[in-house]
Amino acid sequence: MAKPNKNTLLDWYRQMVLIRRFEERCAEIYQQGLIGGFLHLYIGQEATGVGTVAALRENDHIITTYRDHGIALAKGLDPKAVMAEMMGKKTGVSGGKGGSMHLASRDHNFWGGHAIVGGHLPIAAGIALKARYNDEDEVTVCMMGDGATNIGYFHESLNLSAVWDLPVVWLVENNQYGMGTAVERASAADHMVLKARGYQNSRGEGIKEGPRLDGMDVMAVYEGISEAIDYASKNGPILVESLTYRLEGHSMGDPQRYRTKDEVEEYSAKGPIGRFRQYLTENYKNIESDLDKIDGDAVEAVNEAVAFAESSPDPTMDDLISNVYAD
Amino acid sequence: MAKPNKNTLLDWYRQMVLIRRFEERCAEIYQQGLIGGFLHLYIGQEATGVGTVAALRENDHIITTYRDHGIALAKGLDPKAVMAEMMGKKTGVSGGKGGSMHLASRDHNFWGGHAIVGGHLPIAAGIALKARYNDEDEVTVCMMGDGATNIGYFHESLNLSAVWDLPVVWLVENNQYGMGTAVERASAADHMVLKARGYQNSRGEGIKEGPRLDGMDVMAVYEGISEAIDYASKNGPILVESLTYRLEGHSMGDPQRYRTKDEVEEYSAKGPIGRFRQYLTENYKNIESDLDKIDGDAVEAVNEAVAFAESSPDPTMDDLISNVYAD
Amino acid sequence: MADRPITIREALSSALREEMHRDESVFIMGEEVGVWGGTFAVTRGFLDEFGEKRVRDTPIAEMVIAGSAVGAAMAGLRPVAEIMTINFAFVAMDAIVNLAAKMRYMFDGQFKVPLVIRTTTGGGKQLGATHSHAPEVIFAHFPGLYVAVPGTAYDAKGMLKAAIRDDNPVLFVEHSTMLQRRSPVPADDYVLPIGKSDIKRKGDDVTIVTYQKGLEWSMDAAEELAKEGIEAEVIDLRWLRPLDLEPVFESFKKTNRAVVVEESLPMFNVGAEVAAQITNECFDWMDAPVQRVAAMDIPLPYSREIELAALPSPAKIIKAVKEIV
Amino acid sequence: MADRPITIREALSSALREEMHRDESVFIMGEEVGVWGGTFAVTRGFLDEFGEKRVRDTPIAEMVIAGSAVGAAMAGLRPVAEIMTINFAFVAMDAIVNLAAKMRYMFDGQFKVPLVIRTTTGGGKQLGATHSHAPEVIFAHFPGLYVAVPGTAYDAKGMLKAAIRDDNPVLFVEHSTMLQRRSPVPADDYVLPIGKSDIKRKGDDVTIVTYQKGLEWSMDAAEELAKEGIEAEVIDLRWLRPLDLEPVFESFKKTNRAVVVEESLPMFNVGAEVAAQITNECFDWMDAPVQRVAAMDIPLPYSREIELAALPSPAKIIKAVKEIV
Ligand SMILES: Cc1ncc(C[n+]2csc(CCOP(=O)(O)OP(=O)(O)O)c2C)c(N)n1
Ligand SMILES: Cc1ncc(C[n+]2csc(CCOP(=O)(O)OP(=O)(O)O)c2C)c(N)n1
Ligand SMILES: [Mg+2]
Ligand SMILES: [Mg+2]
Repeated sequence: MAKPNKNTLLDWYRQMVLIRRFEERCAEIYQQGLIGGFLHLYIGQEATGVGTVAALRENDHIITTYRDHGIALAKGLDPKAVMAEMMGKKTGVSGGKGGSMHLASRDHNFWGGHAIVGGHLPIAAGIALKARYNDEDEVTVCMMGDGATNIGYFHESLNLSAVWDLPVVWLVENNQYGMGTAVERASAADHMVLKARGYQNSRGEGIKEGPRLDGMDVMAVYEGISEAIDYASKNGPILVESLTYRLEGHSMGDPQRYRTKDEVEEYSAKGPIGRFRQYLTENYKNIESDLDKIDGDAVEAVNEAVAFAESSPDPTMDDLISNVYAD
Repeated sequence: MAKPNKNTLLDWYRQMVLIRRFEERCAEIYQQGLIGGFLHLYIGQEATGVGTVAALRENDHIITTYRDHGIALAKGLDPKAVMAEMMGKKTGVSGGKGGSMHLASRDHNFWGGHAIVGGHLPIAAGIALKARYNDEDEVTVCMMGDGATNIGYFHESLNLSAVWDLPVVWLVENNQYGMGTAVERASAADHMVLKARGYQNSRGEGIKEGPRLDGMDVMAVYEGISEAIDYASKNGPILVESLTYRLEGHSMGDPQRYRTKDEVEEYSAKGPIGRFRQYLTENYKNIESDLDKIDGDAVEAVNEAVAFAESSPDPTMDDLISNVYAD
Repeated sequence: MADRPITIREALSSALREEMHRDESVFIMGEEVGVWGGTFAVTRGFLDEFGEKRVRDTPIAEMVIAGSAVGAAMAGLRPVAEIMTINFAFVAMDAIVNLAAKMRYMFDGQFKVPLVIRTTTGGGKQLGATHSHAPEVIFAHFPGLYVAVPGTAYDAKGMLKAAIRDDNPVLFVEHSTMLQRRSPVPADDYVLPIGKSDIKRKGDDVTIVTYQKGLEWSMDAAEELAKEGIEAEVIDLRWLRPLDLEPVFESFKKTNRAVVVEESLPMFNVGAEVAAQITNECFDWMDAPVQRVAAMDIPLPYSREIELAALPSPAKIIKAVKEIV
Repeated sequence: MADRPITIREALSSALREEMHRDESVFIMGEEVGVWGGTFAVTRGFLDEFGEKRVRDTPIAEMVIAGSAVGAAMAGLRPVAEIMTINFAFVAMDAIVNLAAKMRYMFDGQFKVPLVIRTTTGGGKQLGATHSHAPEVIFAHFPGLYVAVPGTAYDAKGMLKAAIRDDNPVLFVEHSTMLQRRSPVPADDYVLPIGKSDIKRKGDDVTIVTYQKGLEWSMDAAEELAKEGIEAEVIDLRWLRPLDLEPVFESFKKTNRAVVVEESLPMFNVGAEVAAQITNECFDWMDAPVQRVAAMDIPLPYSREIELAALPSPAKIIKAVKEIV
């Protein structure tokens, strides 16, 4: 694991701010009807996405849920093409056919954006199987929500990854709720990493019980995931948890009856971006102007993305019927 | 838990011998074409079934897999009606519509005989939910094979039982293979009870990790399951394992390429019936004649069962279309 | 008391509420049914009214939601289990097809399964391919199950009550884009029969057979057609199983032409079955083959205009009608 | 080399073996495919021949069998995943319908899914309600997937090779009671086109449209009918998706009558679709409505005689033919 230098840290800051500004704008234009379907914001969870993506080695793979904007942007997908996808434009990363929940870029080893809870876990196992099959040192990081750990897909995928010794980092992004259901109301295990214990044999082999990372601290996430990737590359599957918090509703229009304003505010004060900014200003002299520039650039980039998306064409009737099958 | 007296022990012996003779005969008449479909023998595993059923309290429930003859007979279903079901007769316990894999008797709180691996686990959870809902002290014992612990149903059912605190004894009958697949080739956890650990919280609450019972010893099973039922009744779900061995093929016609003759013979020598007989003769004077009589009676009962079944009528065209729906 | 227009959502809520008051063994389980109040707000307030015992939030675990509801039903309760959307019913397909639908037959009547699985169907909401199904028809393929597809508030309430009171498993499909639709509903308790279709509009020129979202499109199309002097008889199937085609045959013998309209995919769908049966029963009355209007044969895309283009519409129905009238 | 009669089992085995030799990225995964040699002995000897890397036993976990095969296919391998019987495909329904079939479209062609899911279908083996389905049709409902239903050794081999070489997900359905059927197969490599039906018997009096087990029943029925001077043309669909009805329409325009025969349940099935399409395309050539022969509308029971009574048979086909000829 390379220790991040100042430029790297600034880049993480840039990514986190970009994600935040991008999503705030998404929320706005969703209200205006420019984005349709469901919109699941990542606000509050940016440190997990950015720290995780930063930890990926060149040929590693990442796959996640419908709460995917942060991963897409951190992975370096063009915000223009991401925004265009949000707006259902032909220039979108998935040609306007996927939408907010189905961002992906094969070229970036970013395998999507999947909206059936747990459905992408076996996909991750399959990608990892390819690496094992071809004897390639590629780790697949599979992100999922806390709620997803209760579905059958989780069990079958984790077990298979142990039995076949697949290089996967199973990363539970524990934002404390699955929709309106608090973790302990849905899951026997309150700490997600405890679930690794069901996939270990009497000699302690199997899925490694990884750390519970502070998901509000991008550096902690980076370190923890870097180590996990290293572990997976050398030893096989590992289960890691990132403790975070979703500051917005589950998706747009969530009445949020399941939690108090106080709770949200408390976490809001501990938000990953402010915290990281403070760390940077405390540790690097005169960094403020860099940070301010990044802040400004992010707004700029989002403006450009929106302008690009707005002026992009819609998919055509030809697009409607293309790519059902490969020819 | 009541300590079993001599009569009780003799009754267990009777049940085990009855099951063995019954199934040996089934294997014979299967070859003659009198039984159709799949036939999964319980031979070698009788101690688990008999000990478990003996531990049930009056209003407790039991449900199992397609390997269900032993449970049916131990539960006191009439061997005649069981054999008639095997032969697809109208007088069978399921009217000839279920067959070997789908024995059941609602009157006995024996909920079947289920052939989709793992499919009956949520059923067990539902039966236990009824008890919880109505505040009744009824425990549901759900038997399953080692192979079944790897399917999604297992995960979802065990988790729900913990979250809803359902009175279930999850009993894995570990006969060391799922069809031809040895436990460790399919399951990350080699000891089935270890799987409970994935359903416990950081305070150790959740599914209780129960014992690994000697499934070749009917008394050990009786004790272990009695305690487990007591636990479940007072505290909630518990996972228990019974270590046993399937002396015959997975079902009729299994070429058994996955194990050696030696292995089978070794276990055969440790078989549950011979071992229990030896225990009884060593501990009770002059019991031989009782045992011999039981042996003879079992053959008799099986003969009667076959005769009854053979002379029973087939289901009619009216039966064919009845009970698709309740009216 | 006079009938009062209420929404389908209200109709569903009141059916559930009334049945829960009537029968202690009726309870609700599913994702977000409790604290959240139901993803589509159908069970809002229920947790407070009935408590945690009877309004049970579940993990995201459709196999055990459906499967444990089957077990609870076998054991004597009357669960109303919710699968948030029918897209997630594929995960529970085995529990629905192999557990719910077979349990009674396989054990020759020893068990009954008084179970309702409520779910929501439909595309057209820009949710992308995995979240935009209207695949009721594949569930209706299997005997042992009933499949309800109400299209009005009145039907929704009376059919849901029927489903809850019946001793068989019912897949009760609600359309997620129609919950705000209003129609008059009696204040008094009423229960509709299971497996009865309903003539929603009288007409002599063509028979339109449809259900749910198709009903809406068809009624709109019928209004348009009427302006041109074509009077369509619109028959709402209401249930895909049992499938009641008697009124369809009767209507066809009068109109001699039919169009089947559904939101489902175009192959192996409801239209195929209805067309085949009409042809069989009414061959001598046929002036033209039965036309079928359904979604295009593709997964649904996210982008709004093309998604809508892939779905049926009043215009497509009108076109189909005009091809045979 | 001359064609040589081999069994469907041998045809499948040799197709798999040849494709695995041809392409390193082809591998097999599923329950009991390795040590056991395949539940139906199709992969017997494969583990020794190809090793554990390419012949992979899995846990009993159909969701991840199908789902991880999708992932491996997306990533560049060519998995042949086995779901032991189609009865267990319900457990994997989401993986098949939402993962395999949608992955390409939803991301607008970024991924391809060169995946074959082999499975076995069919009742009539006294396995009871949960284990006796022939529900191919519900999978064929969904675009994005191909569904193969071969009925002869020749077809099985050529179609399986086609499925393995194609870049799309194929549900490859074999009939568990037909594996011993023999027909002549060339020794040389051959690949059949995807989505082409095949005329298995020529005749001028009636068109029988069918597949798989239905093919067997239909050929038997046709022989009987021929004795009475009725010559049936038997068309084997071979694929339910893509569904190739051109030869059916052509045949119908000659015979003016058709019967669709399938093992599937009677409602919302293949017969419905074929009948509807024939009526639509060949209305002016119709002498009688298309007849449908399928299983009875019940779960299948265990007991032998009543189970067989519930299934189609040559006698039922003959009866259906005679109703319209
Ligand atoms: C199989 C399935 N069931 C239900 C849903 C509906 N659903 C979408 S997101 C969600 C909550 C997931 O919670 P969690 O896994 O914690 O992820 P988070 O949204 O918190 O990131 C639910 C229930 C779904 N998409 N798929
Ligand atoms: C969902 C599902 N997948 C596969 C099968 C086929 N099958 C029947 S029994 C069996 C092995 C089960 O092994 P285990 O759970 O250990 O039980 P045992 O047979 O050893 O008693 C398999 C794979 C099935 N019935 N259901
Ligand atoms: Mg969450
Ligand atoms: Mg076993």
